[in-house]
Amino acid sequence: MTRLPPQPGEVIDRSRPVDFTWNGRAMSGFAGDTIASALTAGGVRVVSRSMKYRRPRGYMSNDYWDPNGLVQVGDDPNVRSAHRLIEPDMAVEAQNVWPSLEHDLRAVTGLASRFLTAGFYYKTFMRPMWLWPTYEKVLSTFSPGGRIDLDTPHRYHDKRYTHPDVVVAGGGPAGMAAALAAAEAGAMVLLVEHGHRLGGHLLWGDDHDRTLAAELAAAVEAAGVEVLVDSTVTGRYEDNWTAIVQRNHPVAVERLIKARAKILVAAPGLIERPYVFDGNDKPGVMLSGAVRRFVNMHAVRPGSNAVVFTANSDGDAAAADLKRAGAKVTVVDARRGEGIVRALGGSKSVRAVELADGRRLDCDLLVTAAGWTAPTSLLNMACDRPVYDEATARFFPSVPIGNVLATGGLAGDGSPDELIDHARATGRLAAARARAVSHRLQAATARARPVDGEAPGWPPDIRPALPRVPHPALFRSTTHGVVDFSEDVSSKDMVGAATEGYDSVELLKRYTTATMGPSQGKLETVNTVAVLAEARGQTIAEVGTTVWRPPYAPVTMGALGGRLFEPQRVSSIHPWHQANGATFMLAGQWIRPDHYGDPAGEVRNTRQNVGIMDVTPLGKLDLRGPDVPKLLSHLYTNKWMKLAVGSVRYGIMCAEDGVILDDGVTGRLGDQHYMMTTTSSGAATVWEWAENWLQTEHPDWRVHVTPVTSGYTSINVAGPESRTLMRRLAGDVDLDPEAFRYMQVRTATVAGIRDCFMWRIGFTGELSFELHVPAGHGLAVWEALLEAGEDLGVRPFGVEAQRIMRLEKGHFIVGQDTDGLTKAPAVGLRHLIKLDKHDFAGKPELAWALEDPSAPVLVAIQPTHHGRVVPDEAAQIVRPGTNEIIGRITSSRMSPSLHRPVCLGQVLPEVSDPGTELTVVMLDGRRITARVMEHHAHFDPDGVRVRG
Amino acid sequence: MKRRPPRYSAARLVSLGARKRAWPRAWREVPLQDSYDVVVIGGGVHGLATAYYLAANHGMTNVAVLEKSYLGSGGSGRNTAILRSNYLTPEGVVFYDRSLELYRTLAVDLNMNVMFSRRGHITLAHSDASLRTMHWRAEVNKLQGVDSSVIGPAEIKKLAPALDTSSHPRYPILGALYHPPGGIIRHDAVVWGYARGADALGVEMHQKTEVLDIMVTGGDGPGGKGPGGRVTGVRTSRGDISAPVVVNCTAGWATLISDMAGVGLPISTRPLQAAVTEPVKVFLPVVVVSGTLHVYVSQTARGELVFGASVDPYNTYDIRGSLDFAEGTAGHLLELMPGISRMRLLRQWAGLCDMTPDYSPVMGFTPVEGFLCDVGWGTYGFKAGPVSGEQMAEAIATQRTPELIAPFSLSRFERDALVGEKGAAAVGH
Amino acid sequence: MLIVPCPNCGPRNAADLRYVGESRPRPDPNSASAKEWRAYLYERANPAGLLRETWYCRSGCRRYFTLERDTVTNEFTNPPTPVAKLGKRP
Amino acid sequence: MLTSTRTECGSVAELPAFESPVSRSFVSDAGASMEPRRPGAALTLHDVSVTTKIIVRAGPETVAGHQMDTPFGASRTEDGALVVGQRPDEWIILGPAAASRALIDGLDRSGHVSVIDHTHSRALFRLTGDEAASVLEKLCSLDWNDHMTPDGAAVSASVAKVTCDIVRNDLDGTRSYLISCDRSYGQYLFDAILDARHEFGVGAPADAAG
Ligand SMILES: Cc1cc2nc3c(=O)[nH]c(=O)nc-3n(C[C@H](O)[C@H](O)[C@H](O)COP(=O)(O)OP(=O)(O)OC[C@H]3O[C@@H](n4cnc5c(N)ncnc54)[C@H](O)[C@@H]3O)c2cc1C
Ligand SMILES: NC(=O)c1ccc[n+]([C@@H]2O[C@H](COP(=O)([O-])OP(=O)(O)OC[C@H]3O[C@@H](n4cnc5c(N)ncnc54)[C@H](O)[C@@H]3O)[C@@H](O)[C@H]2O)c1
Ligand SMILES: Cc1cc2nc3c(=O)[nH]c(=O)nc-3n(C[C@H](O)[C@H](O)[C@H](O)COP(=O)(O)O)c2cc1C
Ligand SMILES: [Zn+2]
Repeated sequence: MTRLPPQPGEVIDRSRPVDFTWNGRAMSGFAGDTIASALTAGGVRVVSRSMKYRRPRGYMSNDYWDPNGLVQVGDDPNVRSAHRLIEPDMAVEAQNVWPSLEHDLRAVTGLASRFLTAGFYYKTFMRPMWLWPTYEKVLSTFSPGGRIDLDTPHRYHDKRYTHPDVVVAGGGPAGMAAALAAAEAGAMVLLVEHGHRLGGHLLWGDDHDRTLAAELAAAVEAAGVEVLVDSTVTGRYEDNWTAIVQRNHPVAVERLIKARAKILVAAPGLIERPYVFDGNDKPGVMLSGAVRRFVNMHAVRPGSNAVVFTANSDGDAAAADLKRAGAKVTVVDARRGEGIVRALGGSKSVRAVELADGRRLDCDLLVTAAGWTAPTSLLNMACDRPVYDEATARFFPSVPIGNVLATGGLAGDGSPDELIDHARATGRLAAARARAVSHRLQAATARARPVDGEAPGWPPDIRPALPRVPHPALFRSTTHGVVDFSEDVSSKDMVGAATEGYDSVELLKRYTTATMGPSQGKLETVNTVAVLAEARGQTIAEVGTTVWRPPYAPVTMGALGGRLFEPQRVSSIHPWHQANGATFMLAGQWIRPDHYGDPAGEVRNTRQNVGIMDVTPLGKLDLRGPDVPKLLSHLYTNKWMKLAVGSVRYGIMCAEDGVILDDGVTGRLGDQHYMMTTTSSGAATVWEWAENWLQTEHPDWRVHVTPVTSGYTSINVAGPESRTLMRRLAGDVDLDPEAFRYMQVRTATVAGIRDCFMWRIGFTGELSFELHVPAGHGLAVWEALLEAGEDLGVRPFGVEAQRIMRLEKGHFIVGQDTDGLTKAPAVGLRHLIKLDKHDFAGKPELAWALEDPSAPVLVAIQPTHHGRVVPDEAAQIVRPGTNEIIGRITSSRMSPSLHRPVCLGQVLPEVSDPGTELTVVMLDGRRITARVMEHHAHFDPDGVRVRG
Repeated sequence: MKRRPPRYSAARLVSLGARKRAWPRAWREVPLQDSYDVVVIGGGVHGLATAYYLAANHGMTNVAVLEKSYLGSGGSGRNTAILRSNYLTPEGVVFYDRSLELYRTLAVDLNMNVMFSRRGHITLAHSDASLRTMHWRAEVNKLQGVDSSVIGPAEIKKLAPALDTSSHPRYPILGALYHPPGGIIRHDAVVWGYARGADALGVEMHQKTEVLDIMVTGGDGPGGKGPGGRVTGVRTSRGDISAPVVVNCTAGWATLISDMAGVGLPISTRPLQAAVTEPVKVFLPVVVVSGTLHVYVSQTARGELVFGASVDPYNTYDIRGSLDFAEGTAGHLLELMPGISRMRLLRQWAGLCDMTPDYSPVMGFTPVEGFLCDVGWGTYGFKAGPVSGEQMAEAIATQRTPELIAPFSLSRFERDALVGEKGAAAVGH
Repeated sequence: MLIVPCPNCGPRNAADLRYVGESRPRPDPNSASAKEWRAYLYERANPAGLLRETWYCRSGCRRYFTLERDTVTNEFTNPPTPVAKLGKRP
Repeated sequence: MLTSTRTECGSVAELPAFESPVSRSFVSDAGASMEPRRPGAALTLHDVSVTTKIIVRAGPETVAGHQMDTPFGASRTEDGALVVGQRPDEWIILGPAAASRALIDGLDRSGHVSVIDHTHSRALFRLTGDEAASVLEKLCSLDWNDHMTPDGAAVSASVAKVTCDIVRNDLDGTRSYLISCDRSYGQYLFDAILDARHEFGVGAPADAAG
């Protein structure tokens, strides 16, 4: 047991013991313990094994970044055990071990480490080629992470946007002081701390440090700063779009906060850097900060016989902490030229250390305090490139970026007072700049409150720079050791890679995978660069670093995905469809009835009696103004200047490249009032297309386009009895065939509902009325139709029945029978392209396309003597006896009306003549013959029914 | 000038290791000459493969590859490394299939294990319309002899148990296009393998050498550039080089290079983003793509999920990633595989893509004599590296356009003879 | 996320808009040669630097407008003054 | 034989009644407007789709344009109707249910002016309470702070990925927003707002899988 008596700064609650398990073994700790502190208190030393060589590893940095501390907690893999607090009954397991932590059989690779240099896998396993898949499987058993449970649900996550004036990343003394000063200057401030409480490194400091932390935290709270702990600023994106992950939300598992920070203050402090030497990854080799956190925050003594190799006051403080905790301590002081050469001992623990002067000291704990790495990543995400400072042996942010400011350890050193002064100045500057940004935003925003006064100027940065305390440049001893602990890359590997030519930092990274593991270089970047610089005989500044990229700390997919916003659209009749056995299909965002159990029956009923279909998703644009005909003429390929009131016309729209964009009918409801319909999926596109022409090329045309798609519930009433049915409900309209003819439109009162309109058109090929009812009454009219037509045999039909009927009639569907290259002449409606109009979208291409003899054309196709074999949609049409593709079936169905398969297809012009025999390759490989038909319409080619 | 490549093998790994000897350099660092027979601009897979095949297949070794940054710093070092040949148009299918064939033996040919994992590739269909496109692709593929078929949810579940194939999700999985020969590869190893192979045959690689201008005489445009002109060399950040043949293999930067020669391109530069999660034990044995949800994902042998989306919504040469990408893609992946919600995103990045209107490349000769392009690779060009290199090398060596790349000529835009891969995109979603 | 300065609404997230693309003048459809027309359809300047481009304020004012942006830094030059701000307030 | 599934909302003088786009609520079957459960968490969401909505599109040169007298981004009340400057040269008038005729007849339609009854095209919800802005913050990326979106402000934006027109229209000093979307999204949006509201002490979270 290494738990110490109560320590003045401990964060554990000894009155609340917590039981959990470690690899199935019962363990206990106290509330406030991290998994790491509880395990260490329980005497556990080895917590994981290294990725490649399976070497036993213990805690090294004892913080979120500890590369050795990743564990599995229940279904949660790669949990940072030095950050995650223990909870009752938590099941913690070592990961990356096989079969167990104590006896990892793959540790044999460790013996072979001399041969398994970085990139060894690129040099082996090539022959014989057929064995590679087996090698691959073996290699993949070395994958280092935990495991996921495929049944884990995506739990309740959440997101929030916020627009604070200042976001402060880091709740150490600097961050707190900056937040405080900014709030005092009137800014709305969000302070985000990665750890479980405010205080930063003061939390594991002395009494004076902790008092300072408590005072600052209280002041921050009092100043109205919004504080988030156990939360991380994970990224800074364009225009200060700042990502924050909040892990302690009361309702959501995790919450992603997207803050549009006017100013971002980075105060992430510094990260302690490991030292490279032989044996530096043995359990018991630790950083000074790790020791201080164990002792001072969790009252755990990580060893009893310590050697402390120190180059700075933190190492000295760690030595003092250990002494106070009752350990035997020997100090090796780098500032006096002393050094360590290698750690000795068994694989499971350090037992001794060899010093530069040849001495050998026994120990069970080897502490290093060799310097700091500046986590400049948030600034780098704002395009700043860090510059190396020889004197302090660390990188600093370079060019100050206007809306991102750095303070605290990132910006320099100094006494607590100096640091807090700098941070306060930073907070004030942030507040002043935020005011300037805010003023600009408000002044430019239409809906905002009018601004007071002149726009404030951009406050200059006149903060005095922080001092920089020189620090010895300690990266590697005279021996080689591990540089990247999570990737198991040694300095020797790196030297080897550089010799092979992977001698720029980017190539070295990719070849050795150094800095590519879970800590993303926070511990290892500078050592990597230093080793490379040494190998190349260059300076660290010349070598430079790799690029830091988001996220600052790994973020769960759940938090990023959040709740999925996947909008769905339904018509007013939807509840009826649900209650009456519809099978639904998704059409973009729309949920539509595909059928009500028997699509073929729905077809038959519609052809024999009368069917009704909910066609609400049909795009509807209300067009008003004197220049609507000009707009129509421009959008459609045919003519529109002379459409009479009460008439409806069909048209095709093409893009500027002549490719079919959409089709539909437009009717004239009044003198300057038209209604356009588009395909269901084309509604938004066509609207924006129309606006584009009106706003950019023809701002002089007076037209108002208003989308009214769901303002009307649209119902297609089709079949021989449709007129009889409509007569019963729309008594105010003369429905006689002569009075209301095919391709005409009427406004009507239907079932008592005013302001409906209907037109006589028929995608199904039947006598039909397309009713458009103000949507708030759509369901009522639908039900009225069913009631009034019961004796006529009225039944609903769905999308599938409609697809069958339109195919029987040979109507094409944009996007199914046409594709991204299909131009208007190809679909057989050449007469709808009017080149004598002055201008319309795609005109030149259509002129050329009309002359193009090579483009595929759309034809109706029927299989010849394979009566009931329905060609598959997408079946290819080939030149007989070859695999040369000369067409394809685009639509195909068994026709319930004709009792034979009917198709549409695209074929090369040379095989498009009626009667041409085609070879269709079925999906199962069979080849059948089919014939090009004379008309697109397989059924009622003369259109007798539809005109009836 | 021919050198023998240092042999890579397990035996040598052991023998060098036992003698504690270092491996020789993978490629040399040599001084920049003032003239070459061919200058290739761009040290990505296309540039390097072109140089390699010029030397290997045609004995042209006085060739320099100029790279402004480090080898593979462009799309070649940033891509999700998915290889497949199940395209939609016959011309696309045969072209990419040739590339896969070259990839199949690349490890042996280059004596470098590029770790081509032919694990199978599935493209999910969430609607009738996309299922129809899958069938269409499968049929075209089969007719070109490519292994490709449409499978149903039960089979999908067997291939990738992590996928939610129930009928509950917002985007139900109705079926998938299954392409067994597709897979992933170690993209960096491909780049290094070609560099090492080319170097061994005498080609020179010059990193940190930026092309600043292209010298052209006799053209219609300003400064004698443009159509009708002839290339004489390039100006670089390290001096001028004369060369009768200059090849543009700069993907995202293609327009900037072509502008130097006075050749207009139908290209827009857009970033494409990708991300990688922390590793977990392997659970996803195939590559999964959903066009509707704009995601593709695979799990590396190291256990990380590598995934990507579609290109960013506006043109830019800036490659900072966006949060929208991370959020959107994670959301869509969770839609497909709810079980990965506890995995953690480790890093995100972006690369530049040279998008063309018809999702097909621009390859071969241009109106400027001696100036060739191998660009327009958009979001899909890594898989085409080997075949492009092979065909471009042939074009340079023979001065004729090989049949395989004829459909991808720059002149198709003026003729409006676009390649129908756009058709798939238009129908697919 | 990029902020796009809509001349009507003010600064908006790029996700609220649709990027239409490089602004290119439309040749006269009645006299353009195939070469000119197809250059209009397909050719792009694609500069690394200042680009004149069109955006559509899809979720906001629903207006098309043209802006100039540096495609290397993504900074908009001379954000336009919002037209509607000139209107009076109640 | 056929199940009636109508969910009438509001009592309009016309017959049959106007059917709301919101037909169900996962919080309870009692109806579409929910009162808070937690005492003090005054946060209500009401389905007011029955409200009359008139679009007026008119250029600055028209009489109607002047009649509106409300700049883009702002709103004002007149005779019990709310006039909203929703887009440049485009206004939405929100009035009591079944008042469309009266509202339309009061407008001068000379010149190039379009007046469209949009009542049936849009779902309309009112979200009221001190924490209403916090609810919106979870669904919409705009800045809802007072200086950026004061009482009376009108804006269009994406809410839970649906484009909505939003007017801040405080009630007796309590924050309140009128949120309207295309009618077909009504049910989806209503559910999304309810779900977002849940952490403030009301309602139950939607199915985690959403
Ligand atoms: C995120 C992402 C995912 C992708 N996923 C896939 C995938 O799964 N499968 C697939 O097949 N493809 C994929 N791609 C596309 C693929 O990466 C590219 O198409 C391909 O790598 C292009 O290779 P390249 O050699 O032509 O260009 P690059 O690799 O981009 O090389 C161009 C080189 O030119 C250099 N250069 C530029 N200008 C100059 C100059 N003036 N002087 C000297 N050098 C210059 C650049 O530095 C660069 O190194 C993806 C791309 C990205 C960005
Ligand atoms: N960190 C140490 O252990 C340490 C040791 C000795 C001296 N110092 C000195 O103390 C001063 C540092 O004070 P400080 O306030 O700058 O640093 P600090 O280390 O005290 O506090 C920084 C805090 O920021 C948090 N943080 C980092 N990145 C974050 C992110 N992206 N999101 C949210 N939180 C994040 C960290 O968890 C930490 O609590 C410097 O002078 C430094 O030299 C620090
Ligand atoms: C297929 C693939 C896998 C990657 N895996 C990792 C990884 O495991 N860890 C990591 O840090 N980066 C990984 N990266 C990303 C690189 O670190 C780097 O971000 C990318 O090559 C772009 O370079 P840049 O970030 O330096 O611009 C991977 C990249 C690719 C293309
Ligand atoms: Zn706008």
